[in-house]
Order: sequence, then structure tokens, then C-alpha cells
Amino acid sequence: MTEKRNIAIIGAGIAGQEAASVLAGLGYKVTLLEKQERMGGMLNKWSKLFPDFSSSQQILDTVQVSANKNLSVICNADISSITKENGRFELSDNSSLKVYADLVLLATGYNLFDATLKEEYGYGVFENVITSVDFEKVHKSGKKLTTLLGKEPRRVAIIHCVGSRDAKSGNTYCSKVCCITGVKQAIEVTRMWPDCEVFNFYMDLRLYGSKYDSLYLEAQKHHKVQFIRGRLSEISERQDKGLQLKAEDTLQGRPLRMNADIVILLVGMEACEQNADLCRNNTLDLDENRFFKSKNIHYARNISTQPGIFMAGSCICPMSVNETLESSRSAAFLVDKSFRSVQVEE
Amino acid sequence: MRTLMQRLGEDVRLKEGLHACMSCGICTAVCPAAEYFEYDPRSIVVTVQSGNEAKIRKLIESDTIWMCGQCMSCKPRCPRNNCPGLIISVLRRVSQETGAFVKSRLGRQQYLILKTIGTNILETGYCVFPASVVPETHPEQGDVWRWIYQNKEAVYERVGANLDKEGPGAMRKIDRENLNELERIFAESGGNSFFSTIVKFSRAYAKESGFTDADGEPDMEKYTDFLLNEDNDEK
Amino acid sequence: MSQFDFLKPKSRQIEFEQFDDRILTFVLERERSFLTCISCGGCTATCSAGNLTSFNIRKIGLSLRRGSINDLSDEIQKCMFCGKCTLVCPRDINIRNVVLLIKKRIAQLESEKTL
Amino acid sequence: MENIISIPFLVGMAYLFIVLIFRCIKWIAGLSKFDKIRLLKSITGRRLFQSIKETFMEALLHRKIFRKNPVLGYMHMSLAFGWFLLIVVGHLETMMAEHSMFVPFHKAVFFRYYESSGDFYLSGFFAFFMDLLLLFVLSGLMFAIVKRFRKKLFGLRRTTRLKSGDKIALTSLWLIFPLRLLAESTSAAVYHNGGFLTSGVGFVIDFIGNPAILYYPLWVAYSLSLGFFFAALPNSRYMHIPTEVVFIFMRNAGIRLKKQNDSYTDVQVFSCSRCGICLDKCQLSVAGIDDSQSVYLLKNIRNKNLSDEKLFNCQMCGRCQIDCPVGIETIELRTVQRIESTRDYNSSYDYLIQEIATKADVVYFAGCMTHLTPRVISSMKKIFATVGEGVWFMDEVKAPCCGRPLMLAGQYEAARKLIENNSRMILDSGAHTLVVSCPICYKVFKEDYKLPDVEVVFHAQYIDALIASGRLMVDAIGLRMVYHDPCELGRGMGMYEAPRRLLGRMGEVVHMKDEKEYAYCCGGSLGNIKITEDERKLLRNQALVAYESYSPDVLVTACPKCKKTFAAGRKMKVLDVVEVVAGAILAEKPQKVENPLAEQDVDALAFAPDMTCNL
Amino acid sequence: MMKNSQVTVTKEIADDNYFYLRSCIRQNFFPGAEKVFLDILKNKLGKNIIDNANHISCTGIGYHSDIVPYETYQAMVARQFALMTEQGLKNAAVSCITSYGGYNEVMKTWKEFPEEEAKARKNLKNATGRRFEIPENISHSCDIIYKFRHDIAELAQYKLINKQTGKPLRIVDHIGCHYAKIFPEKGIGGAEQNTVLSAIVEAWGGQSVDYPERRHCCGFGFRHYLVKNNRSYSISNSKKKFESMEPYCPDMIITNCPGCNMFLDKWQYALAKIEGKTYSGDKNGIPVLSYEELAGLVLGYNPWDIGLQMHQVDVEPLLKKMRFDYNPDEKYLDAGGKFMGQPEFTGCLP
Repeated sequence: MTEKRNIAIIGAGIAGQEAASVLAGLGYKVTLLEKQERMGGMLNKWSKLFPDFSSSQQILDTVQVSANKNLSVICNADISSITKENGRFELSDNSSLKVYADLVLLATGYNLFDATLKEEYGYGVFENVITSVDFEKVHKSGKKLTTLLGKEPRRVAIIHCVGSRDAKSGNTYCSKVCCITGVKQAIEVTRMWPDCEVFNFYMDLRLYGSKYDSLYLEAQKHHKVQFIRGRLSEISERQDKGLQLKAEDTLQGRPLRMNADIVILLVGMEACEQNADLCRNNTLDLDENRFFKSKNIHYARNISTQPGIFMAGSCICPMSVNETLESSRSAAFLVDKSFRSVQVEE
Repeated sequence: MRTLMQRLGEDVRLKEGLHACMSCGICTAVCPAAEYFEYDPRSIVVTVQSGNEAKIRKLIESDTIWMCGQCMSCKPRCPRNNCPGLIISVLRRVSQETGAFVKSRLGRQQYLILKTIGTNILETGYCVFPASVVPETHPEQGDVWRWIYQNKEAVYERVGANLDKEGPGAMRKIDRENLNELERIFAESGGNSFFSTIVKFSRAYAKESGFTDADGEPDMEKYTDFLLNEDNDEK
Repeated sequence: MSQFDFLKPKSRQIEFEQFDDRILTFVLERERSFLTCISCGGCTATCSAGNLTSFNIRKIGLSLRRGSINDLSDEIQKCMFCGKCTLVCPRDINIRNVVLLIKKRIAQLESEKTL
Repeated sequence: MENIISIPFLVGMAYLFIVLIFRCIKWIAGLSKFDKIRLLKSITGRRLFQSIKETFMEALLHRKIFRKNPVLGYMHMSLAFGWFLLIVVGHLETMMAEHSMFVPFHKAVFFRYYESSGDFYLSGFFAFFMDLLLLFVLSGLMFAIVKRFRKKLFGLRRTTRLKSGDKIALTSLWLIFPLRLLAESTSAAVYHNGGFLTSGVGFVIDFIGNPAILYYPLWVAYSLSLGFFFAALPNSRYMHIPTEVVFIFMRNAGIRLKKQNDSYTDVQVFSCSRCGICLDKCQLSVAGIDDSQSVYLLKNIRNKNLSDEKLFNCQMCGRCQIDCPVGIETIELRTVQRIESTRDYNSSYDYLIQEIATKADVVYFAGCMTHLTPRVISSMKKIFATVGEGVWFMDEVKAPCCGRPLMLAGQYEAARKLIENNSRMILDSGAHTLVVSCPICYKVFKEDYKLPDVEVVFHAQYIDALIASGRLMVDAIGLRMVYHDPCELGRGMGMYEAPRRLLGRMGEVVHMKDEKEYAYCCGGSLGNIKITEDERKLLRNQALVAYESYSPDVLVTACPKCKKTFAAGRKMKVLDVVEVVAGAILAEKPQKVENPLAEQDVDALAFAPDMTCNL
Repeated sequence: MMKNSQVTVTKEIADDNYFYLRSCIRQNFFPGAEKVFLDILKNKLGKNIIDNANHISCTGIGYHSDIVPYETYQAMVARQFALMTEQGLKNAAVSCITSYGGYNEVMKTWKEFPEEEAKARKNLKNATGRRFEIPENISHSCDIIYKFRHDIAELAQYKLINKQTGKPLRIVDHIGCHYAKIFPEKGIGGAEQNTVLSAIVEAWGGQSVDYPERRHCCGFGFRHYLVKNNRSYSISNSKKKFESMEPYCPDMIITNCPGCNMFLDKWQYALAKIEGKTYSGDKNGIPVLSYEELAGLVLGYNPWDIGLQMHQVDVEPLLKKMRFDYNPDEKYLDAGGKFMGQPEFTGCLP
């Protein structure tokens, strides 16, 4: 019986790290590959988490993998190809890096929607239009959100579904976390500026998680956040660099025009562009949203269409932090299970 | 007897214009007509999407479908790649084919448009031409236009147009041969029968509403006069 | 300029910059539960007056929150105060009080001739 | 010189009389022409004796308070009746001493000051009896002082807060009798003329000081305390003492509250003694609402600072009215204030169009609230079908509200429009009976609709009559039931027995401590416009906890609003009386008796609108 | 801040051999604009462009005011293509925005529903015996000016500079809705940040000024303008645009669409009559020029040769700012140099 116990995990965000810890703990040889200089992935960009406003750093610290004889971490490794030869996977980046493994766990995560593609919202054109990630950056810095001219905003509009549920952006799926992020950020804005009016423009409010709806209630009750059902049509800049918004108040059936000092676009989650590269030399498939396709979305969500390749976290579909961690633990379990069944067969 | 929904579905533009609407309202947000009328393209799309015959019947008999300005501003914004403006075109077509248009004030105006634009097209080959923009009915065209209108020959000649003359150039006379071709295209492709459908229903409505001459036949001059003065309720 | 009588430039857009908050503030100061309305329409669906007329209590609340109060005074009169709306509201909003406050405020504004 | 000491008393007294006369004239002048005639007739006729008797029983003996709480009753009685007797007997004594039928008022009051000989017929008896009366009053005063600091001993949890006018009056009132005792005692020490009490106290004074020096100042102090009290009285809550007499006379004359304020409102307002009994009856206090109760309503009307927040924050359940010792119509009075407050914004309901009535013998009006409890409707339909009654279900599809919720909100004029509309429809139907299943509707149909030849019956009454006449047969289902009296039906309309009798035919109705007129409000009342839902829940739970302690199988009520409110509490199964009946109907052929609880699970637990039942 | 013109352009524009398709409205109200366009292409840029006498209105106004059914419209478009095919040309240069949108719409329908194309071919064949090939390239005439904007700039005698201040002229643009809203990929810069006119303006030295309602419709609305009682819609929309551009103090409005050019010109006059105000800070109003007319000015054409006397809002204030060399006395002279009378009133307010 040969020992087949090498696992390569692509992506050292929270999904990759969590799975790595679990698998290394079970005694497997784990190689954790990260394309960035440091681990942590997208969560590094976040300041506070919904629905409890806990610090994202706390999660990062908790999942942080430590050096271990079973675990090696390689940063700056942008894996662009996976091939299978003689029952072993060869992973390589564009340079000379080659990693061999018996099993591969994809934890490549997601990309943020490029808001400049929604030209009518003027991101990258009007300075007072920012994305939810830009807001997190401001929040993380401990500074207060101000207009371009450094003034206190008197009205902030938060736009839901930017790059999600939008055929025009090519993403017809729901990114799932933006609605609750919008509610969270609305509260954060009013905490920074208690006199600031905050308006959320939404199509449907999809606050599906535990305790999410109470955050919604809190936003209305204690922070006077207002919700307008209608998709934002366009943003134009006024002479004073303020912004003019147009939407329909669909509940009234009337068009609506509003001025705002700052607009926050809740950018959705997209599949990574590199996903297609990873599919090239094997039978990995992507689903219609360009995320990795599961063998079965109910009972084999972590199992890809290529035997021996597993998936964890938001490379499968948009996920929140807690779902990501659960997903990676379940992936680790399936990886472990597959090793055991291989041994039994042999 | 085809249902209204079937009639709508026969037009390719409905397939182009309607996929599945999620009522986000972006079309109404950008719609210039929604800003000035009690009008909401979103709810029109929802009605068509519902497939409810009674509601669609009510819709094509209403003023609502005639409020769209056909600017198509809705098209580039829809997150589901719909085009409410096209759906409206289809509704208007069915409204005219079935005679529903005479039930609403704005719908009845199709007769006026037919009398002006339709006649212009068939008789001159232009949708508009200088003699048709009469200053009395177009006060907004201003004094400069009045001067142009009164001095057509000289002014158009001065700026290099070929008003009412043979050969190429702006405002040239469209010769008989080309007009015949135009007529044949209209006859062949259903344009003429569409024109006569509008006239037929308008005449019936005129008669029904008591605009008749001594013989009890519809008096379309009286009817035209009525349409021109049929006023906007909102005023 | 009678020759231009046929032209009446106008708009029905909700202009947030012309927000008339005189009724909204009055109501919110006295009935804070109104803050939490989510426009679900349950009130309108059950409404006794709405069963008889086009009265739409949800839209009334919404007009208030959009600061468009011009047509409110006639509409609000239609409410029969039966309280079904309050009984079905998922957010426990005291709608009867909201209606009473709106009526009161409108009466005040009308007596000041500022509506 | 002698007479100077009576000056403070006389001045106070004169002021009081002038104010009282002025007030009485104003009140009577403020009455409508018909009410004036009524009042005149009543004081010239036999009613006069009734009024005098009632004045004696209530204003002096405080019979109602006695019934409620003997200690509190004694306190009030000793002060009022004791003082009254002191004045009357003192006057007799003076007449006896002066041998004259006409003695000046102050002579009687300061008799011991003037009278030094003590040598007249029955003087010994009078001295003894007057001392006894003084002791009687002082005992009451002692209770009053104890009550101020230990209210629980008197069965009161809370008493009203005092304002400055009240404090002056109260202080002087408290001082009157001890000062009288001391003054008379010094007189007794100086002149040896007192009874057992005054001479005893006089002996003590003599022992520890010099009565001859204290004599004059004490009598002056006594006179001053009387003067202060009388002067402060019209601006204090003690105004209730004279006003109550006027109130009793007017009430007995048949004068009633109108739909607007008039002097009868004023009389009722001034009749409130702020005893605080209503505070304890009011359930709002469990929700921490303690500024809108009846006593504060009356006070605020009097002080003209009644806010909408207080006016509309009341369940209108009527618990306070039951125990009011003065008999003030707190609920009606509040309704009048609501009418006054919202008079400027009544709706016209121009949109109402006359729906066509269906001809029928019986009209059923379910009411808005019942539409949210469809099981009540289906049960009613089942009963109508079983007895084969030709019924027109008037508001099945559309009909205006009955108007009662508008009345409760003070929108009287608006309610009239709905009433007119509904009345026309009912009369057009040619029905002889109108059945309603909602107490809210029942009250307004009974009181405000004019439906000649149409009998308005509550569903419990109607069904009970069906059973009594043999048209409907029900089986005993052996349930232990707690019956909750809906406010509008019980205290509102006085109907306590019909539902109990009906339920008694099918099972056991548990007797409870707080039932009938003392029943709790469910908390859901439409009468309160200001209360929050969370506060309502506290009220509801108070009732539910009480009912739970009897561990019934089911809580039965007769009001859809109560039903929904209790059901939302999710503590026990809640049914309307008609649902119990529908579950116990015997068809002609005896069949298995359904357990009405079996199918009620959903409804009993429902807290969102129950739309499960399609009729 | 990014310059308005800096958006990647993916649209292909043919560089020679055009078949010119005229516009009903442009011929009617601004015949000089079409004349100068042809002249610039032929004589200044040396291009081959055919002005065929047989082409008729595409009937787009009838189509969008719903009296011409789509089948008929398709056949009419097919006829234009047939004329072009017969001329041996594959590139259309379209003067009218409505036609431009219509041609693209028809082509899109034919692509998705080939049976519609077959029907159109059959109808055309039966009616006229003509056949056609689908054009390789359809460009609006503004696309062509856009393509050669730098060549024109090199030939230019004037720059879009306010010579009185030395600063660039402040120019707001109005893109006709049907140019890019129906098919954003067919318009330079797409539907949202359309750059076809701003790039032209900037290439010729002017400053393109953004304003909030830049993308709003002028308010033609077809049936809304055609029926007199409905015109409130039209003027309301234009008013909204004027109100939005007013704070930016533009020196002129450049338009893309013949209809818009006419409306923005005439509605300023009508609004002045109704409300007693203009949006230009003077009594004249904001001059409105089409891109052809502006190209003509830049290249030094005589303003009265290119028909600028046919505008209600006088263009002289603009000419003065540019220190344009023109003869005001020629404005109302006919082709033979004879005075042909003059309007009672020009501009907006007396």
C-alpha cells in the first residue's frame, strides 16, 4: 500500500487556511498555495462583519495557519494549470513552480465585480461614487467617510445589486451577501454621522441569514435608514460635485430623483477569471456563472466534475464568512473520506 | 379567434423585447414619459407578462400604451435585457388591429397621425416636408420658420437644397416611379391594409359617436375636428 | 401668450430635494413604530375601506415618507379606522394612530392655509 | 374684640359661598333648555327626595367606598359625616344655649369660645356628644394621615399626585380638627366647660402650660385653618364635595352627557375627588402607563392641558367606571373629549355608494375584525345552515365598517355616515333580526343605529334562543371553559349571562375572581390609539396568567379581537362561543360528537391573519 | 477627472465609398447641414459618397408613431439597401438618427429571425423586383465626422475657442436616443458615456461639458410632437434638459439627431414665450448646432451657405465669440444676392 497523502490547496483565504488546518491536523501533507504575497484573501479588505459587527481581523487571526511539519505555505504562487499524470496532479504557475499532489482542493475564492463596467453609475468617473469595498477601506482606516471635498455627507445612497442579477453585467445570479452588507454599511454610516440620511435602493431584499432581519429592523428603527424599492437607473454629477440619482419608486409607480453626497455601490461577487485556466487540461467544469461546477449541488457541493479535485468556499458560489468556513470543513471531511475509501479499495 | 396574447406573441418584437421581468423599475426610472404622465412601463410589462386577457384588453383600450415616447431609453438599462418600448409597439399594433385604440383618447389620435404622416409618406415620399409644417398649427416653430415657410423657394435654394425639383439633393421631388414602388411595398407588406384598418375603426367610432353627415355616413372632417380639440383631461 | 396655451410643461417625478416633511416629522415624533414599515402591503390587502374604494394605506405611508403630501388630504379621509391593518401588520405598526396623526396634522396645516 | 377671631373663618366662608353660587349659576346656565326643564322638574317633584337621599348616602356616608373598602369608607365617612354632624349638633347646642332659633353661623362654630357658662338645658349631653363627634372625626383624620404614607393598608396601590392648591387645602384640612381640639381644650381648662375629651386634654394643657395664654392664639389658629381651607377649596380637589351634590341632582334629573362638552361635563369633572380608586383598576399600569388614567383625564380637562397622547391612551374598557365612588362616567366623558379633539378632521365618506340589499328575514353582519377570524364566520354559517335560516350575509363581500371604531376614536360625525349607509341597507333588506358576532359592532348597532322593527341580537343570544326553542340541538362536550368577558359586551353592554348560559349547555364555565364587570381587558382594545403592541402584550399576559391559574381546557370569548389577541399569546387554546357551539351541534341523526379543539389548533395558535378558511 | 473622449471605441466605421441616406427632418429644417456634410466629405476629405435621387423616406417616423407596421418598415429598409447594392456600395452613411436606429433594429431582427429577412426580401421582390445585400457597414454621418475629426482639425480655419477670453468654448452635447440607446455597441462610447460628439468638440479645441440630464431624451416622442395637443410632453423634456445645463453656462449645444437639433432650437423659443425666460443668460438663447454645421464653421464655410439663418436661436453670439469672419448683411440674401425678406423676430426674447 503506497502512501498517497499529499494535498495541494489553491488559495490561502479563509477557506484554504481552514481546510489546511483541518487536513494537516489529520496528518496529511498539505501544500497551501497563495497567489498574493500574504494569506487571508479577500477578507483582508473587510473591516467589520455582518451581522454582529465583529472584526474581520478576528476571523483572520483565528483561521491563521501556523507552521507545521505537515503544512507548507507557498505565497506568490499564481497557479495557472492543473494536469493529471500517472494518478498524480501537477500544479504549475507561469514560472518554474511545480507542485505535485494526490488530491487538489480549490479554494480560489471570488473576484469583486468591476464597478466601472456599470458606466451609468459613474464609478471611476465621479469621485463621490465608491464601492462597498472602498467603504470598508475607509472604515478600516478608522477615518470617517467624507465627500471628495472632505465634507461630512448629509445624504448617502447605497445601491444594491451592482453587478449582480444583471444581464447587462453578464451576471444573472444573486451575490447573496450584498443586501446584508448594504444594511450593515448603512448602519456604519449613520454611526459615523448620526445626522446623515441613508437610503438603500434595492430590487428585492434578500436577507436570508440568521439574525440578518433583526439588523434590517435595527437599521430602520434606530438608524432611520430608509429603503426604496427600485433599481437605480443612473447617476449624474452636479456642479457642486454632488450626485443626482434616478430610480423608480416602484411601490409608488413613479420616477424619483434624488441628490446624494456619496453613493456606495454594493459590488457583487464574481468567479475568478483564472478559473477557466484551471479547467484547461482536465475535466473540471464551470457552471453557467463561471464558478466551479459541483458534481451535485445538494450532496456533493464540494466535489468537482474532475475526480480528485475538491472545492471549498466561494469558488463554488457566493458565500458569507460562516458559510465559507463550513464549506471548507465539509470539503476537508470529504477529502479525508476519499483517501480512506481509496485505501480500503486497495 | 386568436387571443390577444397570441396576437402579441406573433410579433417578433415581443420575443425581442420581453424575457422575464422582475419589476425592478429601472425602465420607469429612466423613462421620460413616466415623468410627465401617469405612466409606468414596468407595470405594462408586468401586465403583458401576466398573460391575463382581461388585463391586456383593458391595457390596449387605455391611454396608457400611447404615452410612450419611443425613445428606447429603457432598452440599455434593463437587467434582464428586456425592451419595454418594443413591447409597447407590439401592444399598439394589436390595439389598432383589433380596433381597441378608438376606446381611448390618445389611441383615437392614430387617425390624425395617419391623416398627416401617412398621407405625407404616400403622397410625397417624405414623413415631413416644408409645406406640411404649417405655421398656424406649429406656433412653436417660431418666426424664423414662418419666414422660411413664406419664402420656401428662395430660402431652400439659398442653402443649396433642391426643393421640389428633379434629381438628388435635399427636399427634392420624389418622382412618380419611386412613389409607385413605395405604394406597392405598402400594398405587399400589409402597410395599406393596416392604414385601412385604422380608417375603418375610426369611421365606425365616428359614426357611433354621432359625427355623421346628412346621409348618416361618418363625417370624418367633423371627427378630425373633434380629435384635434379633444382635450387632455389633466389640463 | 394664448397661442401657447396647449403647452403645459410639468413633471410628476418624486423630487427628493423638494421633500415636504411637515407631516412625516409630526407623525414620527409621536409614533415611532412608523419608522419600521417595509411596505409589504398587508394593511392594504385587508383594508375595509380599500375593499370599497381605491384607498391604499400603504401608498399613503409611502407618500409621506417621500415627502409628497399634496394629494394626501382627500385620500386619508377614506380610512374607516376599523383597525384591521394594525392587526395584520408584521412590524406591529400602530397604523390607526398614524392615520389619526396624519388627519390631525393635515387639519392643522389646512387651518394655517399652508397645505 | 371677641368677634375678631371669627374673621378669617367668615372671610373664607364668604369667598367659598360666592364662588359656589357663581359656579352653580354658570353650570345651570350652561345647560341646554331641555336639561334646565329636567332639573327644575326634578327639584320640584319626588325625585328631590331621591337626590337628597343619595346625597346623604354618597356624599356623607360614602356608601360605595364602604362597600369597596370599609377602612377607606370609614375614613371618608368619619371626616364627611362627622364634620357634618359637628356642624348640625353644634348649631343645635348653640340654639339651645342662646334660646334662639336664629344664631349667627360663627357663633355655632366658635361656640366654646363664646360660651363660657355651660349652663343650659342638656349642656352636659351636648358637651359629651360634641366631644364624641370630634373624636370620631379625629379618628378619620388619623386614618387619612396614615393613608397618605401607607396607602397599601387601604387597599390602594397608588394615589394621585398633589398639586400646590391641593396641598394648601389638605394641610389646612388636617389642621382644622386638631386645632379645634386644642382650642376647645384650652377653653375647657379655662372655663371648665368641656366634655370628656376636651376637659381631659385641657387638664393636660393646664398641667404643662398656661391655657390662659394659649387660649386666644389657638382659637385664632383654628379660625385661620378654617378660613384657609374654605378659601383654598374651590381651587383644590375638595371642590368635589359641593360639586358632587350638584352632580347627584343633575344626574337624578335625567341629564346625560352630550356629544360635546357642556356644563354637565364640567360638573362631572369637578366631582372627582381624585381618590385614586380608578388608578388601581386600570390595567395600563402593568404596561407602565400611569399618566392617562381617568383621574388624570379629569384633572387635565379641569386644568385644560389634556394632550392627545393621554386622551387616546386608554383602552376604554370601563374597569375604572365600575368602581368610581362618585359615579363619574369616565368612558363617556373620554369619548366626548375625543369627539371635541378630533372635530376638525372628520371624514365625509362621500365615496360610499348604496349597495343593493338582499331581501331576507335575518341579516348577519360579521364586522371587520371577524373577517380575520374566518372560523367564526364558518361556524355562524354552519349554524344558519343547520337551522335553515334565510340569512343575508351583509358584509360578506363588501360593506362599510360598523362605525364603532370611529366612535372610539372620537370621529362621531364620520361614524354617522357609515351608520346611515348601513342602516339603509339593513332596512332595505326587510329583515326582522340583525345578528352580529362582534361586540364592537353590537354596541354601536344597539346604541347608535335607528332600526325600527329590527331586533339586534348578539350571536350568543341568538344561538341560545335557537337552542331554547329546540331549533338547534347541541351536545354536552364536557369542556372546562374559562369565559372572558369582552369589554364592549360586558361592561359595555351589560351582557354577562347569555354567553355563560349558552356555554353552560355544553360544558362547565369556571367561576373566577375577576369576572363579569371586573373582567380583564384582553389588551387588544380598539379604544386605545396610542398604546404600543409591546404594551398591549403586557396587558394580555396579565389576563392570560389569571385565566391560566384556573387550568381550563379552553379559553372562550365572544369577540374576534379578544380571540386574536389571546391566540397570539400562545398560552392556551382560544375559541369564540360560536365555535364551541359549531363543534357541538347535533344533527338530526345523532353522530359522533366532534371535539371542537381538534380542528382548532391552527387557529388557536394563529397570530397572523387567519386566511385558511374559505367560505 | 477623465476626459469625456477617453473611452475605448470598438465600433467600426467605414472610411470611404458611402451611400448617403438622407433624413426627412434634416432636409426639411436644416437642408444646409446635409449639403455641407456632402461637401466636406467630397471636397475637403476627398471621399466617395453617393447621393442617390431614388431613395425615399425610410418611414421611420410613421413606424415609431405606429401607423407603419414593422413588416412594411422592414421592406422599406430593404429597398434602401437594394438601392445601395445596385450602386455597388456596401457602406451606408445615415443622416437621420431614427433611420439609423431603425436600420440596426431591422438588421438585428433579421439576424435573430431569418424568416423575417426572407419575408422582407419577398415583399421587396414582389413589389419592386429589387434584391439587396446586407450592408457591411452602417454609420451615422456623425460617426464619419468623428472618424475624420482630426483631419478636419488639421484643415480647420477656426478653433472652438472663445477668442474674447482665450478659453475653449463650453459645449454641451445631446446624443439622440436612437443613436446608442437601442444598440449601445453601435454608438461611439456606448449608451452611457457617449463620446461621439464630445470627442469631436475636443478635437476641434472646444471643451465638452457634462451635465446631469445629458442622457435625457429631447422629448420628440413621435406621436407626442405630431399631435398638437400632446406637445407638452415634448417641451417638458426639453425644459428638463435646459434646466440641467443652465448652471454650466454653455456657449452652444451640439446635437446629433436632426429632430433634437430642431427641438432644442424651437423649444427654447417656446419656453421663452411661455415662461419669459431663457437658459442662456441673454435674450437670444443657447445656439444649437448639428455636428455638420459645426464642422462647416470650423472649416470656415460661410454660415449663410450652410443654412444657419434657418435657426430660431441666432448663431451670431457664437460666431462673435469665435471671432468668425462673416458678413451679417448676407444673412437674408437669396442665391442671387437679392434680399428675400427677413423673419419678424429671431432669438427667444424681445
